[in-house]
Amino acid sequence: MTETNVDKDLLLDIYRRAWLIHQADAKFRAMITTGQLQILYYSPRGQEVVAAAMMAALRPDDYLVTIYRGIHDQLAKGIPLKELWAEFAGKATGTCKGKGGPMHITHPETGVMVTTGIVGSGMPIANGLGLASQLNGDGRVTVCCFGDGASNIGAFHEALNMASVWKLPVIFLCQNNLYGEHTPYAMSTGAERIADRSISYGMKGVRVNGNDAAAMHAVAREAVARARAGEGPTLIEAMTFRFNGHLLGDDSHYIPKAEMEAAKAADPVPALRRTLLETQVSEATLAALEAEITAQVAEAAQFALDSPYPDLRENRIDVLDVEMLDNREIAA
Amino acid sequence: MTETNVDKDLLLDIYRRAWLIHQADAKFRAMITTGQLQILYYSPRGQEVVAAAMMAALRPDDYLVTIYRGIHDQLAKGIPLKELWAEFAGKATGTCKGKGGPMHITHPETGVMVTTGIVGSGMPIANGLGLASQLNGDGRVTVCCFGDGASNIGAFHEALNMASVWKLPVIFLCQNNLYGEHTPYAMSTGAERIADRSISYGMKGVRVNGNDAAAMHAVAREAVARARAGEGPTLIEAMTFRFNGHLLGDDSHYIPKAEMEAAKAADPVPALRRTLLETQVSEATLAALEAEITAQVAEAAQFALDSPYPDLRENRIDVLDVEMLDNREIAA
Amino acid sequence: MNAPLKKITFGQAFHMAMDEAMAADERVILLGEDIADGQGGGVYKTTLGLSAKYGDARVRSTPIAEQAIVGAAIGAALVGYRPVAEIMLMNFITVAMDQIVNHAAKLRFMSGGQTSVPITIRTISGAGRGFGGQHSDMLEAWFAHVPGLKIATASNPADAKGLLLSCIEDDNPCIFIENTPTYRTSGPPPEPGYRVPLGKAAVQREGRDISVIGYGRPIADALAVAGKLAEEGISVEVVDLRTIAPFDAETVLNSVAKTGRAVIVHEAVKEFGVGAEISSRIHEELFRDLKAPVARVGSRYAPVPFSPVLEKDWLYSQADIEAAIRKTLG
Amino acid sequence: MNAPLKKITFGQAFHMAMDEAMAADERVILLGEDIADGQGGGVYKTTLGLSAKYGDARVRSTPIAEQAIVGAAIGAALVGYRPVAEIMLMNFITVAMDQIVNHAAKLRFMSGGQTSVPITIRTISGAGRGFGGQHSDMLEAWFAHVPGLKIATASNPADAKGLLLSCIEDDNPCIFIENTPTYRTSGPPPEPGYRVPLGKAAVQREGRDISVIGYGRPIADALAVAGKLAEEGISVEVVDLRTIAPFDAETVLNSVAKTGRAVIVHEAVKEFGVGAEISSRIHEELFRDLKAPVARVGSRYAPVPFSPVLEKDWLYSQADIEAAIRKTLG
Ligand SMILES: Cc1ncc(C[n+]2csc(CCOP(=O)(O)OP(=O)(O)O)c2C)c(N)n1
Ligand SMILES: Cc1ncc(C[n+]2csc(CCOP(=O)(O)OP(=O)(O)O)c2C)c(N)n1
Ligand SMILES: [Mg+2]
Ligand SMILES: [Mg+2]
Repeated sequence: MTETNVDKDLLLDIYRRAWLIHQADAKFRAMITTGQLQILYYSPRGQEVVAAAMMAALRPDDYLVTIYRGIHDQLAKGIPLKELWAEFAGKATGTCKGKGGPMHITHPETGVMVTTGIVGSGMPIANGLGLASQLNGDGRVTVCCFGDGASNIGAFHEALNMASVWKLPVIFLCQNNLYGEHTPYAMSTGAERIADRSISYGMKGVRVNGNDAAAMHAVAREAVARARAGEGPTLIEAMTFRFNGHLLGDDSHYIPKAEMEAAKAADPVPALRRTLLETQVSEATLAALEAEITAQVAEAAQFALDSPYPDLRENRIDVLDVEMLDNREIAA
Repeated sequence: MTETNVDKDLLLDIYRRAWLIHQADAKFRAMITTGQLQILYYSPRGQEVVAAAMMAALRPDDYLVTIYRGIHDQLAKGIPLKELWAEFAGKATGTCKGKGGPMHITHPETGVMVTTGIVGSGMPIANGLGLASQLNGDGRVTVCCFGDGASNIGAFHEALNMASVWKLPVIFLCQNNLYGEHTPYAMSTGAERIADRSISYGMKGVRVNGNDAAAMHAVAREAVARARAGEGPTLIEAMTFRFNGHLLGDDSHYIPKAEMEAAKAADPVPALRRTLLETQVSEATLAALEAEITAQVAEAAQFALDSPYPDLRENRIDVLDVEMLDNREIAA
Repeated sequence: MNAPLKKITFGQAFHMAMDEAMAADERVILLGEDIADGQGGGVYKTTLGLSAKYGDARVRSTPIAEQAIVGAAIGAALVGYRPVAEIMLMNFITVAMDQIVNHAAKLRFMSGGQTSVPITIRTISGAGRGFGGQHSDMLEAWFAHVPGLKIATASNPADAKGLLLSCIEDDNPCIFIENTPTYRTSGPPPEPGYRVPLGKAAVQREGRDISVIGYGRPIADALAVAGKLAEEGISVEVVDLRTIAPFDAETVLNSVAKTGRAVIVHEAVKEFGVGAEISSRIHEELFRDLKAPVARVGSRYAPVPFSPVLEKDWLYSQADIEAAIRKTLG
Repeated sequence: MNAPLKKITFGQAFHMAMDEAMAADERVILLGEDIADGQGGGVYKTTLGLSAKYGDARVRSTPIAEQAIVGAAIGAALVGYRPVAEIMLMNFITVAMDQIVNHAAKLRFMSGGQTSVPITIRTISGAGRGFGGQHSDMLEAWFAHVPGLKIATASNPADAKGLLLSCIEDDNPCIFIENTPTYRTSGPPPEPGYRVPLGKAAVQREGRDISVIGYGRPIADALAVAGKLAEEGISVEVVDLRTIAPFDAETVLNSVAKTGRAVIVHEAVKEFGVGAEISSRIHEELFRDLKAPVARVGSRYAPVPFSPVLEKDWLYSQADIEAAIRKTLG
């Protein structure tokens, strides 16, 4: 059995991260529905605690590879809020100068190395980061986030097998929200449990209730310890749910009502808040922390709106390491 | 436990197929070493019984998808020897008019639908054949052959998962000869047993000694019955060995001597012959059958040598369903 | 019977084509992520209602596994089916290139004509909607370079329907490209039974002074520019390839032989794009007749940027087409 | 010290380049199927001895998993390594297109320059050896159409060494293409320290009457044809691109500006190939100076056939180059 004793400060730290995600998500959705932002938005609402508990087990210099539905992972990992927001708004002050956008967040200073929009493709790259750490002997761990649907694509298989054979310090964190776009788990996935797929690789595999902060953190901590000790990768299947469908605007028509209601009743963020209140954290402490974060979110959103768009020259740099000629000028 | 009682006639049938492969392989190697044929040649020597026992469980109209190392599968499935030989020689009388060559044998009349040179790529296509049979309700089964190394590539994973979710009548026959090119099994494969990978798909998986004709056939028969009954796919891991390295000319330097010697001592073709002699088949019967096959092989080889090369017009047909213009003439 | 529609969108055109093809031929089956009704009938609802009408066996929502999707289509096609496989966005086709290029395109040839692969791969792309670097690429030039494939795309809903039907009915593997930004753009519906023959371009507007040659979305832009320039007395002919490869050299060359000038436009990156082949062919065959070099318009040599200002700058534009025309006219 | 070799093969050149790169820079690592010594040092023995010299940690035999191979290279490159990934044959690159095109090529741009992907992907192909339809394709045109990648190939062993070293040392993702049929062809070795700068073509033979432009194996054919035609008094200039994309337009245009005539040759299928871009650029920029249209030589529009007679007919040839030159000279 995994040791699930987690101390109060740690739980509070996890809650701080989860609340930040929760608030950022609420603000993003508000800005999109009011037309202040026009973007494809994949809400992580419902999956906050998986990310918060996982990233709380990491060092700042550990690496993260994530996907389009990734702001929970990025925020929990510590990416600066303003630059993240500005990137979503396509501004010059964004993490990637507005060139990547929401689906392609990179911020090496906080270890956010790749955000990809291609299902499954982060896993092979995570191996490379792990390989570098192994060669360097620097003890860094790479966490690679992906969904249940992604566990059916070829890259998953190739990457997990290689990671295991090479004993790479990579944690494959499958956030199983039971749907891939509009397709339910059982309709697309032959395995009873994704964690069982670890058998195919001779890898350690664990399924955990990802919405339970203590349990999730314990599993995460163990996987991190294993990776740091050079004992190889872990496949974690964190059970969770997404409350706002695949893309913002999706009405979740394909999800049985009872299933959605049960999931919302088990909403991990208020649940964690209740646990904290039960474990002698005061309402006042929580309220102060929440207010602070809410203010930071508002500030970041404003920063993004106020920031300038990038210069058009950006289209000619970072393509290669030298500036490109203007191909319109060549033509004209 | 799988029922391994196999009757004498069946064993003789398997032996007939295995001997044909054995003789054809010997003749191919002789022709190549003497310069009569100049081709890349992937000898199936050592794997004869896997193919012979598997294909003996099929109907003539069942489908086969195989790989570059595939003549044992094709011959066991019943492909005509002369046309096969002529295709290896690049002649107009070959199965594919010389256009496909050894790595791309197709012969729909005997169910040989695809032979591929891209590791893993046959499996997704086998699903399509199985899907057609399922839609048609024609009870046909598709056997898809591949190696142990191929079980590490993405297409394997995608295809087995889909086959299981859709309950396709496909048998995935992994011929585990313990090496992929020059890389040993354990160096490239995280799973202890490839058969265990079936767990990832909720699929039936079996490991069997593929060199044991009775055991191999029993597993094959069971898988075929399951597929025909609409109960879905099976992953068979047939343990075997290849005696002539990856490609003809490969000196097997990377294989420990003792391993190779042990494998050769367990040579499945003479072993099956001994079993037959023990089960009241006479030496004379076997000798007659062998002589007949040896003569057929010689005849096929001569047919291939005597056949004409294809007309150059072949380069302009079968590209699309109409004849192409000559692009040299366009240029000139 | 419902009253005939006055206008249909591209999306409706695709839907109608698949509906008609499935009604006419039992061998037509659909494969793709989320395409059955239970999953919403596709991300753009292009297949909505078809699984109800033709059954879940023929309209199959798949796992997220593009190699398996294309492979299943190929296998079924080898034994008589006419599968239509949907690859949700064109960038995702990168994971299925082996199946398409090494197998679908080659099996007819490599089998000496014993088998064929009558599949249609529907996929969609196009920049301008803020989808970023991995959801906007136009990769038709890759497939055009692969013998054994046909590549098609339509510039208006009527052609979209007629062209998709032709792809499904064709005995060769076809890549049918749809366009994200114009998915809900509408136009007159075609006559019942209308087909756009593969390999035939259409002159969408006749003109005397210069030929603009393209396909898909830029045709509407070319027509807009042609309309504008007509007011100045510049007569622009607009040639819509419809089949990108193998392309209708005859129609293209006839047009340029008449006008003596040509501009080629596509939304893909200009360098090493489809325009290069068309331009080369025109120069090779009409060198003496050309009054000016053939110009090419395409998008910038960069990944598709996210920021709206950058994306707009990245994409080809009507202004680019107009500038190229004016420059070519001298 | 060993005495310097008088001649080296292409294979030896690649080996020397990797050896020198690994000796000079600890961040250079090699990944690929069967490449370590225990597995024979690669199917062509190009990496033989390197794992003994630099350790199995830096020279890694991989599972058969090209997505994983390229992905591992990309990830390690993001944090400072300079991986050289081997894709055993170019047709197998089809299973790794997503990693190369959606990731390696784009991460620098999409990250706004925060990260870069200094990987080299070595791969090999070329028809003429009876390898058939799935082991012979030249696909460089695909990669040339992808902004963010550099594509290189060498026409002689000295350049092969200097060019591969430049790719490994370059800060961008490079596709380095080797040629199967000429792997054991030899030529003079380069001086120590020799580098072929990326993006620079070389005039391999000077001439006055016509420019033949190509890269890789056909350069030797072009030189042979040039030698033959010189006897008739026809003076052929041979331009070797070396970097296929982004290509050295300046050297190409200078050559054709001088000769007024050009033939482009590559072994890939002619249609929609690299030659189309080069031809278009020449026509666009030198239209008034050209004495004849630029001609293109490539292989046939068909999968690569197996039968030796068909394969020979399929492949471009010296006779094709000669015919194109004569036709262009008029
Ligand atoms: C290769 C590829 N195929 C298809 C898609 C389209 N797509 C985007 S997200 C998604 C569903 C992924 O589901 P899952 O992995 O469960 O992650 P979730 O969105 O539930 O977090 C699909 C099919 C894609 N981005 N990439
Ligand atoms: C995608 C791909 N990668 C690499 C290769 C090169 N290759 C050909 S056979 C082979 C080994 C396959 O081993 P296995 O699957 O065990 O089959 P075996 O040859 O042992 O029968 C490799 C790596 C290939 N053909 N296709
Ligand atoms: Mg999911
Ligand atoms: Mg093997």
